[in-house]
Amino acid sequence: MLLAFAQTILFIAIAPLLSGLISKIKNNVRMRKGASVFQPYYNLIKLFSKEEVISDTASWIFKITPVVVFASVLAATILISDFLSLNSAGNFLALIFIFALGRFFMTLAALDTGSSFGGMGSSREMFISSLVEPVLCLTVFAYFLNGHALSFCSVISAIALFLVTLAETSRIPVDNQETHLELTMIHEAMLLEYSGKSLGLIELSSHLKQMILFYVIAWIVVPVNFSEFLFLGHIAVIIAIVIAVALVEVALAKMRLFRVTDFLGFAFVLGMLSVVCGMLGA
Amino acid sequence: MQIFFILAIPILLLAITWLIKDKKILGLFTCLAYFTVLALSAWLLKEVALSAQTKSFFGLVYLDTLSVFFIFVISVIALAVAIYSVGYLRREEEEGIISAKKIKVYYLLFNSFCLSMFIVPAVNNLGILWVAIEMTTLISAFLVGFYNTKQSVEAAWKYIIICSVGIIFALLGTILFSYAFSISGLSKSLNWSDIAPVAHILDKNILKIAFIFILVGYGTKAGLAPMHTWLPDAHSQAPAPISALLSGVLLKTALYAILRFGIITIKGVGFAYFSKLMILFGVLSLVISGGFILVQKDLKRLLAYSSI
Amino acid sequence: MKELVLIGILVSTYFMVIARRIQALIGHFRLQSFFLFLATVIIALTEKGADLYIIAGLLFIIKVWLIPYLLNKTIKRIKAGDNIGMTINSQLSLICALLFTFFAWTFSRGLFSGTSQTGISIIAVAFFMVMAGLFFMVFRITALAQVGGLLVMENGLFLLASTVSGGMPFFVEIAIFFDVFVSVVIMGFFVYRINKLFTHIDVDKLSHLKG
Amino acid sequence: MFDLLSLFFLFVIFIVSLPALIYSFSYLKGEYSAKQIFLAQVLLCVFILSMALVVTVTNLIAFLVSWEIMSLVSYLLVVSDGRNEKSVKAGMIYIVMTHIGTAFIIAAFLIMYKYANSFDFIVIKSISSTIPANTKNIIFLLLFFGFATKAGVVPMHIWLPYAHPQAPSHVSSIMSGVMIKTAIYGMIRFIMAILGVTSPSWGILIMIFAVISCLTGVIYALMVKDIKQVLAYSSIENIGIILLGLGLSMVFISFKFYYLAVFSLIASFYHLLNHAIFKGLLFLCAGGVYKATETRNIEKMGGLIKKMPQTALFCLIGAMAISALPPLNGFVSEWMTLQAFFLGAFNASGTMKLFLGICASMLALTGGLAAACFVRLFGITFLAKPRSNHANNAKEVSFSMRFAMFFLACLTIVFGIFAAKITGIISKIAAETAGVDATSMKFPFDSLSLTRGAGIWQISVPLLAFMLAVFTIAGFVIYRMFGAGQRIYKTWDCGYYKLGQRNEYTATAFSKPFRIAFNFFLLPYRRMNKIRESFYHVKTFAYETHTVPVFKRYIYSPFVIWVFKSAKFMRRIQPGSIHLYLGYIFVTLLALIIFVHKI
Repeated sequence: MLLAFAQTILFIAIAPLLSGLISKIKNNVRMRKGASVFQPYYNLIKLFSKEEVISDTASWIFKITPVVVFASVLAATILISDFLSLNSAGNFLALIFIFALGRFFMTLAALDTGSSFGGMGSSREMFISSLVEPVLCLTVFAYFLNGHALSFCSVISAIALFLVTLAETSRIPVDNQETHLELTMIHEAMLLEYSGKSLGLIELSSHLKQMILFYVIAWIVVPVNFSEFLFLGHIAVIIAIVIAVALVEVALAKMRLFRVTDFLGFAFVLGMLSVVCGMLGA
Repeated sequence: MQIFFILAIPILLLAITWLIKDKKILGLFTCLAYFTVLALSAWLLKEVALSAQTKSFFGLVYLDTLSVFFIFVISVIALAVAIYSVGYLRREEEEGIISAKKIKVYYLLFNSFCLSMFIVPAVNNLGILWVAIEMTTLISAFLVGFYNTKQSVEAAWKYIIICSVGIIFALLGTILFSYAFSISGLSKSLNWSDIAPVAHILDKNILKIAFIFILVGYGTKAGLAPMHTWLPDAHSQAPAPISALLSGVLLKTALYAILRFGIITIKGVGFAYFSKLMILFGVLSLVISGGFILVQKDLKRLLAYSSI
Repeated sequence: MKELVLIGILVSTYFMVIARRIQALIGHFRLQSFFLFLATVIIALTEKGADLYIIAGLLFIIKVWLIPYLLNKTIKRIKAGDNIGMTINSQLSLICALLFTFFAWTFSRGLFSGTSQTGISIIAVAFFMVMAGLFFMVFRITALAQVGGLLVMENGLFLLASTVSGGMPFFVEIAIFFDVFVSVVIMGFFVYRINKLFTHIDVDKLSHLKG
Repeated sequence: MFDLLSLFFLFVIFIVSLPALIYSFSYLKGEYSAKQIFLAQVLLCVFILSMALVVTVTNLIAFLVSWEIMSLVSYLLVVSDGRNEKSVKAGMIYIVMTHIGTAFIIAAFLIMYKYANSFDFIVIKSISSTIPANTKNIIFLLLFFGFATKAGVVPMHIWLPYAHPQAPSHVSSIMSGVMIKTAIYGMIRFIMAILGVTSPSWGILIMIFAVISCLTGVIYALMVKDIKQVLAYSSIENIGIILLGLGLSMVFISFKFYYLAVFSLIASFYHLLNHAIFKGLLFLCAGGVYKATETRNIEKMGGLIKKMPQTALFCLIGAMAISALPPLNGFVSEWMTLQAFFLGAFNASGTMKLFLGICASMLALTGGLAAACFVRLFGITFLAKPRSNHANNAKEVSFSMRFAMFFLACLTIVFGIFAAKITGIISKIAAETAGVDATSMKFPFDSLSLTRGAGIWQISVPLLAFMLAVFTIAGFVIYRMFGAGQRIYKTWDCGYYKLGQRNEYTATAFSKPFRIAFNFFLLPYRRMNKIRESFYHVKTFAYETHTVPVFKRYIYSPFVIWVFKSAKFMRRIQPGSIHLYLGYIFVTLLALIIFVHKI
């Protein structure tokens, strides 16, 4: 129990570091110095000390959403920690549903303020997440079929999951994190109305969510249990994923929203492929 | 014994309508008469149906549960129509559609129509059965043509021609039946009570052909599908109470005749033959009338097709 | 002797089929009924049944004298022209009649294989008369032709009844005669009414009730 | 017959009817006269009674009679406010479709009667093994299509989105909460209990129809603007999920994996129970909103959460439950159905694995779309600024309506958290219907997740709920500790113009990405015209879009037109010429004589 608790604290600590690392690598690749790796931490600290502005049309849902999102992400970290390990299908599935809870409240809060940015962000977020769910389910299916061994099937499901994480954590090909141009932002549009500590909480949860997804990919690829202290393999895979994400962000441009269906369709086909391999015992 | 009163009352009514001038008393009298007829037939039904014994009086009248049931049905509808036509005729007269004299003609025809319909289930001899059905057709032809408009005369003409052709085929069937009965060596008689118990020894081939003629003949009267063409015209042009009586009871009496011959054919040729023919005509009637009902605008024609 | 009468009936029916005027139709009907009367008399002689004589006499009174008289009276009264209105010209209807005879003959030979040769031919003629009656009703336009058709079918049946089972029970025969007479009277009445309302008696114009 | 299956369905019927009855007292008070209210109440009681009868009766004839009463009474309830023409049309479609369904059922009963020549369930059950295989398939197909029409499975779902919105809300909550379930009861009773499942093809057929109805239901739910039609379409989707579980258990029974069959049956029953509860709740909330704003079009509503806080809360709980969010009951049953798929795939052979995989992913897709649909429904109706003055001066509904909603909301939470004990009871029911003795089987109720590796803690609903509660409090504490106070100000309007309620996202806008993504199925129609003052200035801009009702347009309308055309063609049989009529008689006579020896 205690180990699991220590893990969650560790995850919370490392999560912002990952995003900082990704932006650092991106800037280096673009031959720019860029902000320091710990920039996300500074942002969070600043946000938690600032005053919060709440719109008059917002209802109590707007106020409780940051808390609910944070709670759901924390529950997810507990889920993937050693306390409830991932190798049972129930836990893996519960992960998908917990993310759905966080997203549900986030989209409601976006609609609550009555601005068209919020509406646009929530509609697109729901659109993408509903296309993501089958792929997630397929990867869980393949993983569960294939068992906890490194094989061709688990590699393909890891790639499918990687594409899905790009969509989930609003990375470049699907959605641009940094921009505030209303046409391109999805995840950002929902947070637009937030400020101060609620924005801080939500930023922290999105970092954490990103961390969890990277860890899940690592979990599928490296078939070792967290507690055997061989999790160095996990860290290596996570760093590889970070580099991969940064490179993807630099190389590709944001796709038109309705090309995302083909992008996630491709991920779905990969998932199917992994299920077929799992079935044939490859 | 009650059967004589049931038959006597309409004859009595015929005489009365000839004498009485005043419409109200006439209407009252008819309703009372048919009420007693209903009571008598109910009593007869109880007596014959429950005790399941057949009554036959000197060879001519033969009553078993089937015919008593039909008599009861006819008397119920006849009473209802009698009551209804009192008010109906008064309204018609007020609107000047028919003259006072016409009401007397109406009652004459109505009573003779009911008389002939009562005879059909009562009679034992198949020839007389044919004659009774022929009588119902002729009288109801007048009733259909009661309003003397172009449409009603046309409907009456079609009714009388098609039904007469049908009934002639029925007569042909009856003759074939009697032929089959006579060549089987027994005495020459057309009484149903003689033919029915001995039906199994009759020649199968002739029975089959004979039953086809009966089915087509009385089927025209009963409005079975390909021969139903007169029914919508006759029912839509006849006055309302009469078309109620027509489609309510007249079709059933024709069916009664088919049933009578059907029993003989079942004993003679076996059940499969009878049931296949019935199913064939039944399905045909359903399909054709179903099609018409969907697109029918005229209410009375709709009801006529639904009775098919 | 019986064959001669039979041929007479057959020929009179052919005459009726090719008749163009109603007067001719009724005349031939009268001839046919007369031959029928002769046939019943012959059967009465062979069967020695007293009631057959009465039936023959009744047949003579009703079918040879009374009904034709009535029809002629209605024709005079309705003054609707004498043409019978043929949808099929007489040559073609004659061919149809021949076809019907052949069909009736094969049918009765198939069905009544038991009886004697003359019996079969009588039954064949009876069936032919029934079909000819139906032919009149389907392919002739005036209402009176239809009444004629009915009467021919009636005669056919009477012939069939008297030869096949030695005649129906006496009481039934009388009832059928009376019935035929009443139906002719009623049809005459309706023809008169149609003529008054429609000023013509062409049945195929009577088609307002559709669908 | 009071075996467990009937008792379970009786429980489902009464658990939804009770709050609906309470709800109806104040709901009808408004626009109906006293006499009409009394009549509506009587009809409601007869309706509930007939449903109870359908579920407990043991004889085919009695089943048909109560089935007919149920359909007719529900027809009367649908057309109860006969004033507007739409409800009469909806009633007409409803009555025609139900009777087509009943015709199929009667045909199946007749065939069963032929073999058993008795109407009693037990006798039919005893001889069901003697029925030859292909007749059994025919009976199955007839029964399935008959009950599927009533349950609203996709090709025959056409009446549901018309009938439910027209009925008064408490009636449509019972109808879509419970009446559809009686059709599912029929399927279970006749196909599983009496006929006995022999070939896996039955289960696969049901699952295919279930997946199609899931997807179609949820996509149309996203497109429709009328609040009750959204709920009606989502009932089609949930029926799909229930049938998915049912089909799965049938497949497992035919493969002789009894453990899995009972597990998926539990999932299907539990989802059936949950759907009855939260769909009833949502319809009652919809009724409350309709009463307050006199309109059912969600684009005219908005900002109701400030005017009707309690109805909004209950509707939120309902929406969370139906989009399967963790602590509530919707999540539990969908989670169990998915797990049933995984376990099935583990045991099943070859292509079956792939098929189960596809079904599981389609189920997940439906879950995602359902979440989107109910975010849209809740967000557009309750949040942001009111879009019409009706919505502006909406008031909270009366106490009895709120109490009914409160009762059902508590049920959703209770059935969510204490899922373990409830599935214990349902496992007995499922075992008995599947005809398997489940005493030997141990379902890990406490953990609700079945794993290969033993000894590792599995997540279970109470544990999950507890964790969420703890972390929410932790989050709240963090939220309270930091920060420098709050300031209330206008929503961000890019700084230069006043943000009105016309800037808000409407329901059609929200569903635009889905309409484009699924345009191969929805065939959206779009028309825009700009009235320009000058080349540069657009005076007015009209935008109109709607999706093509595919089933109605391409299956039902052509069929109806064909029927009427053939009926008109039939009229030519009667052209009025007497010669033709006589010809008919002669031809029938001739035909009969020629074919006499064939008959």
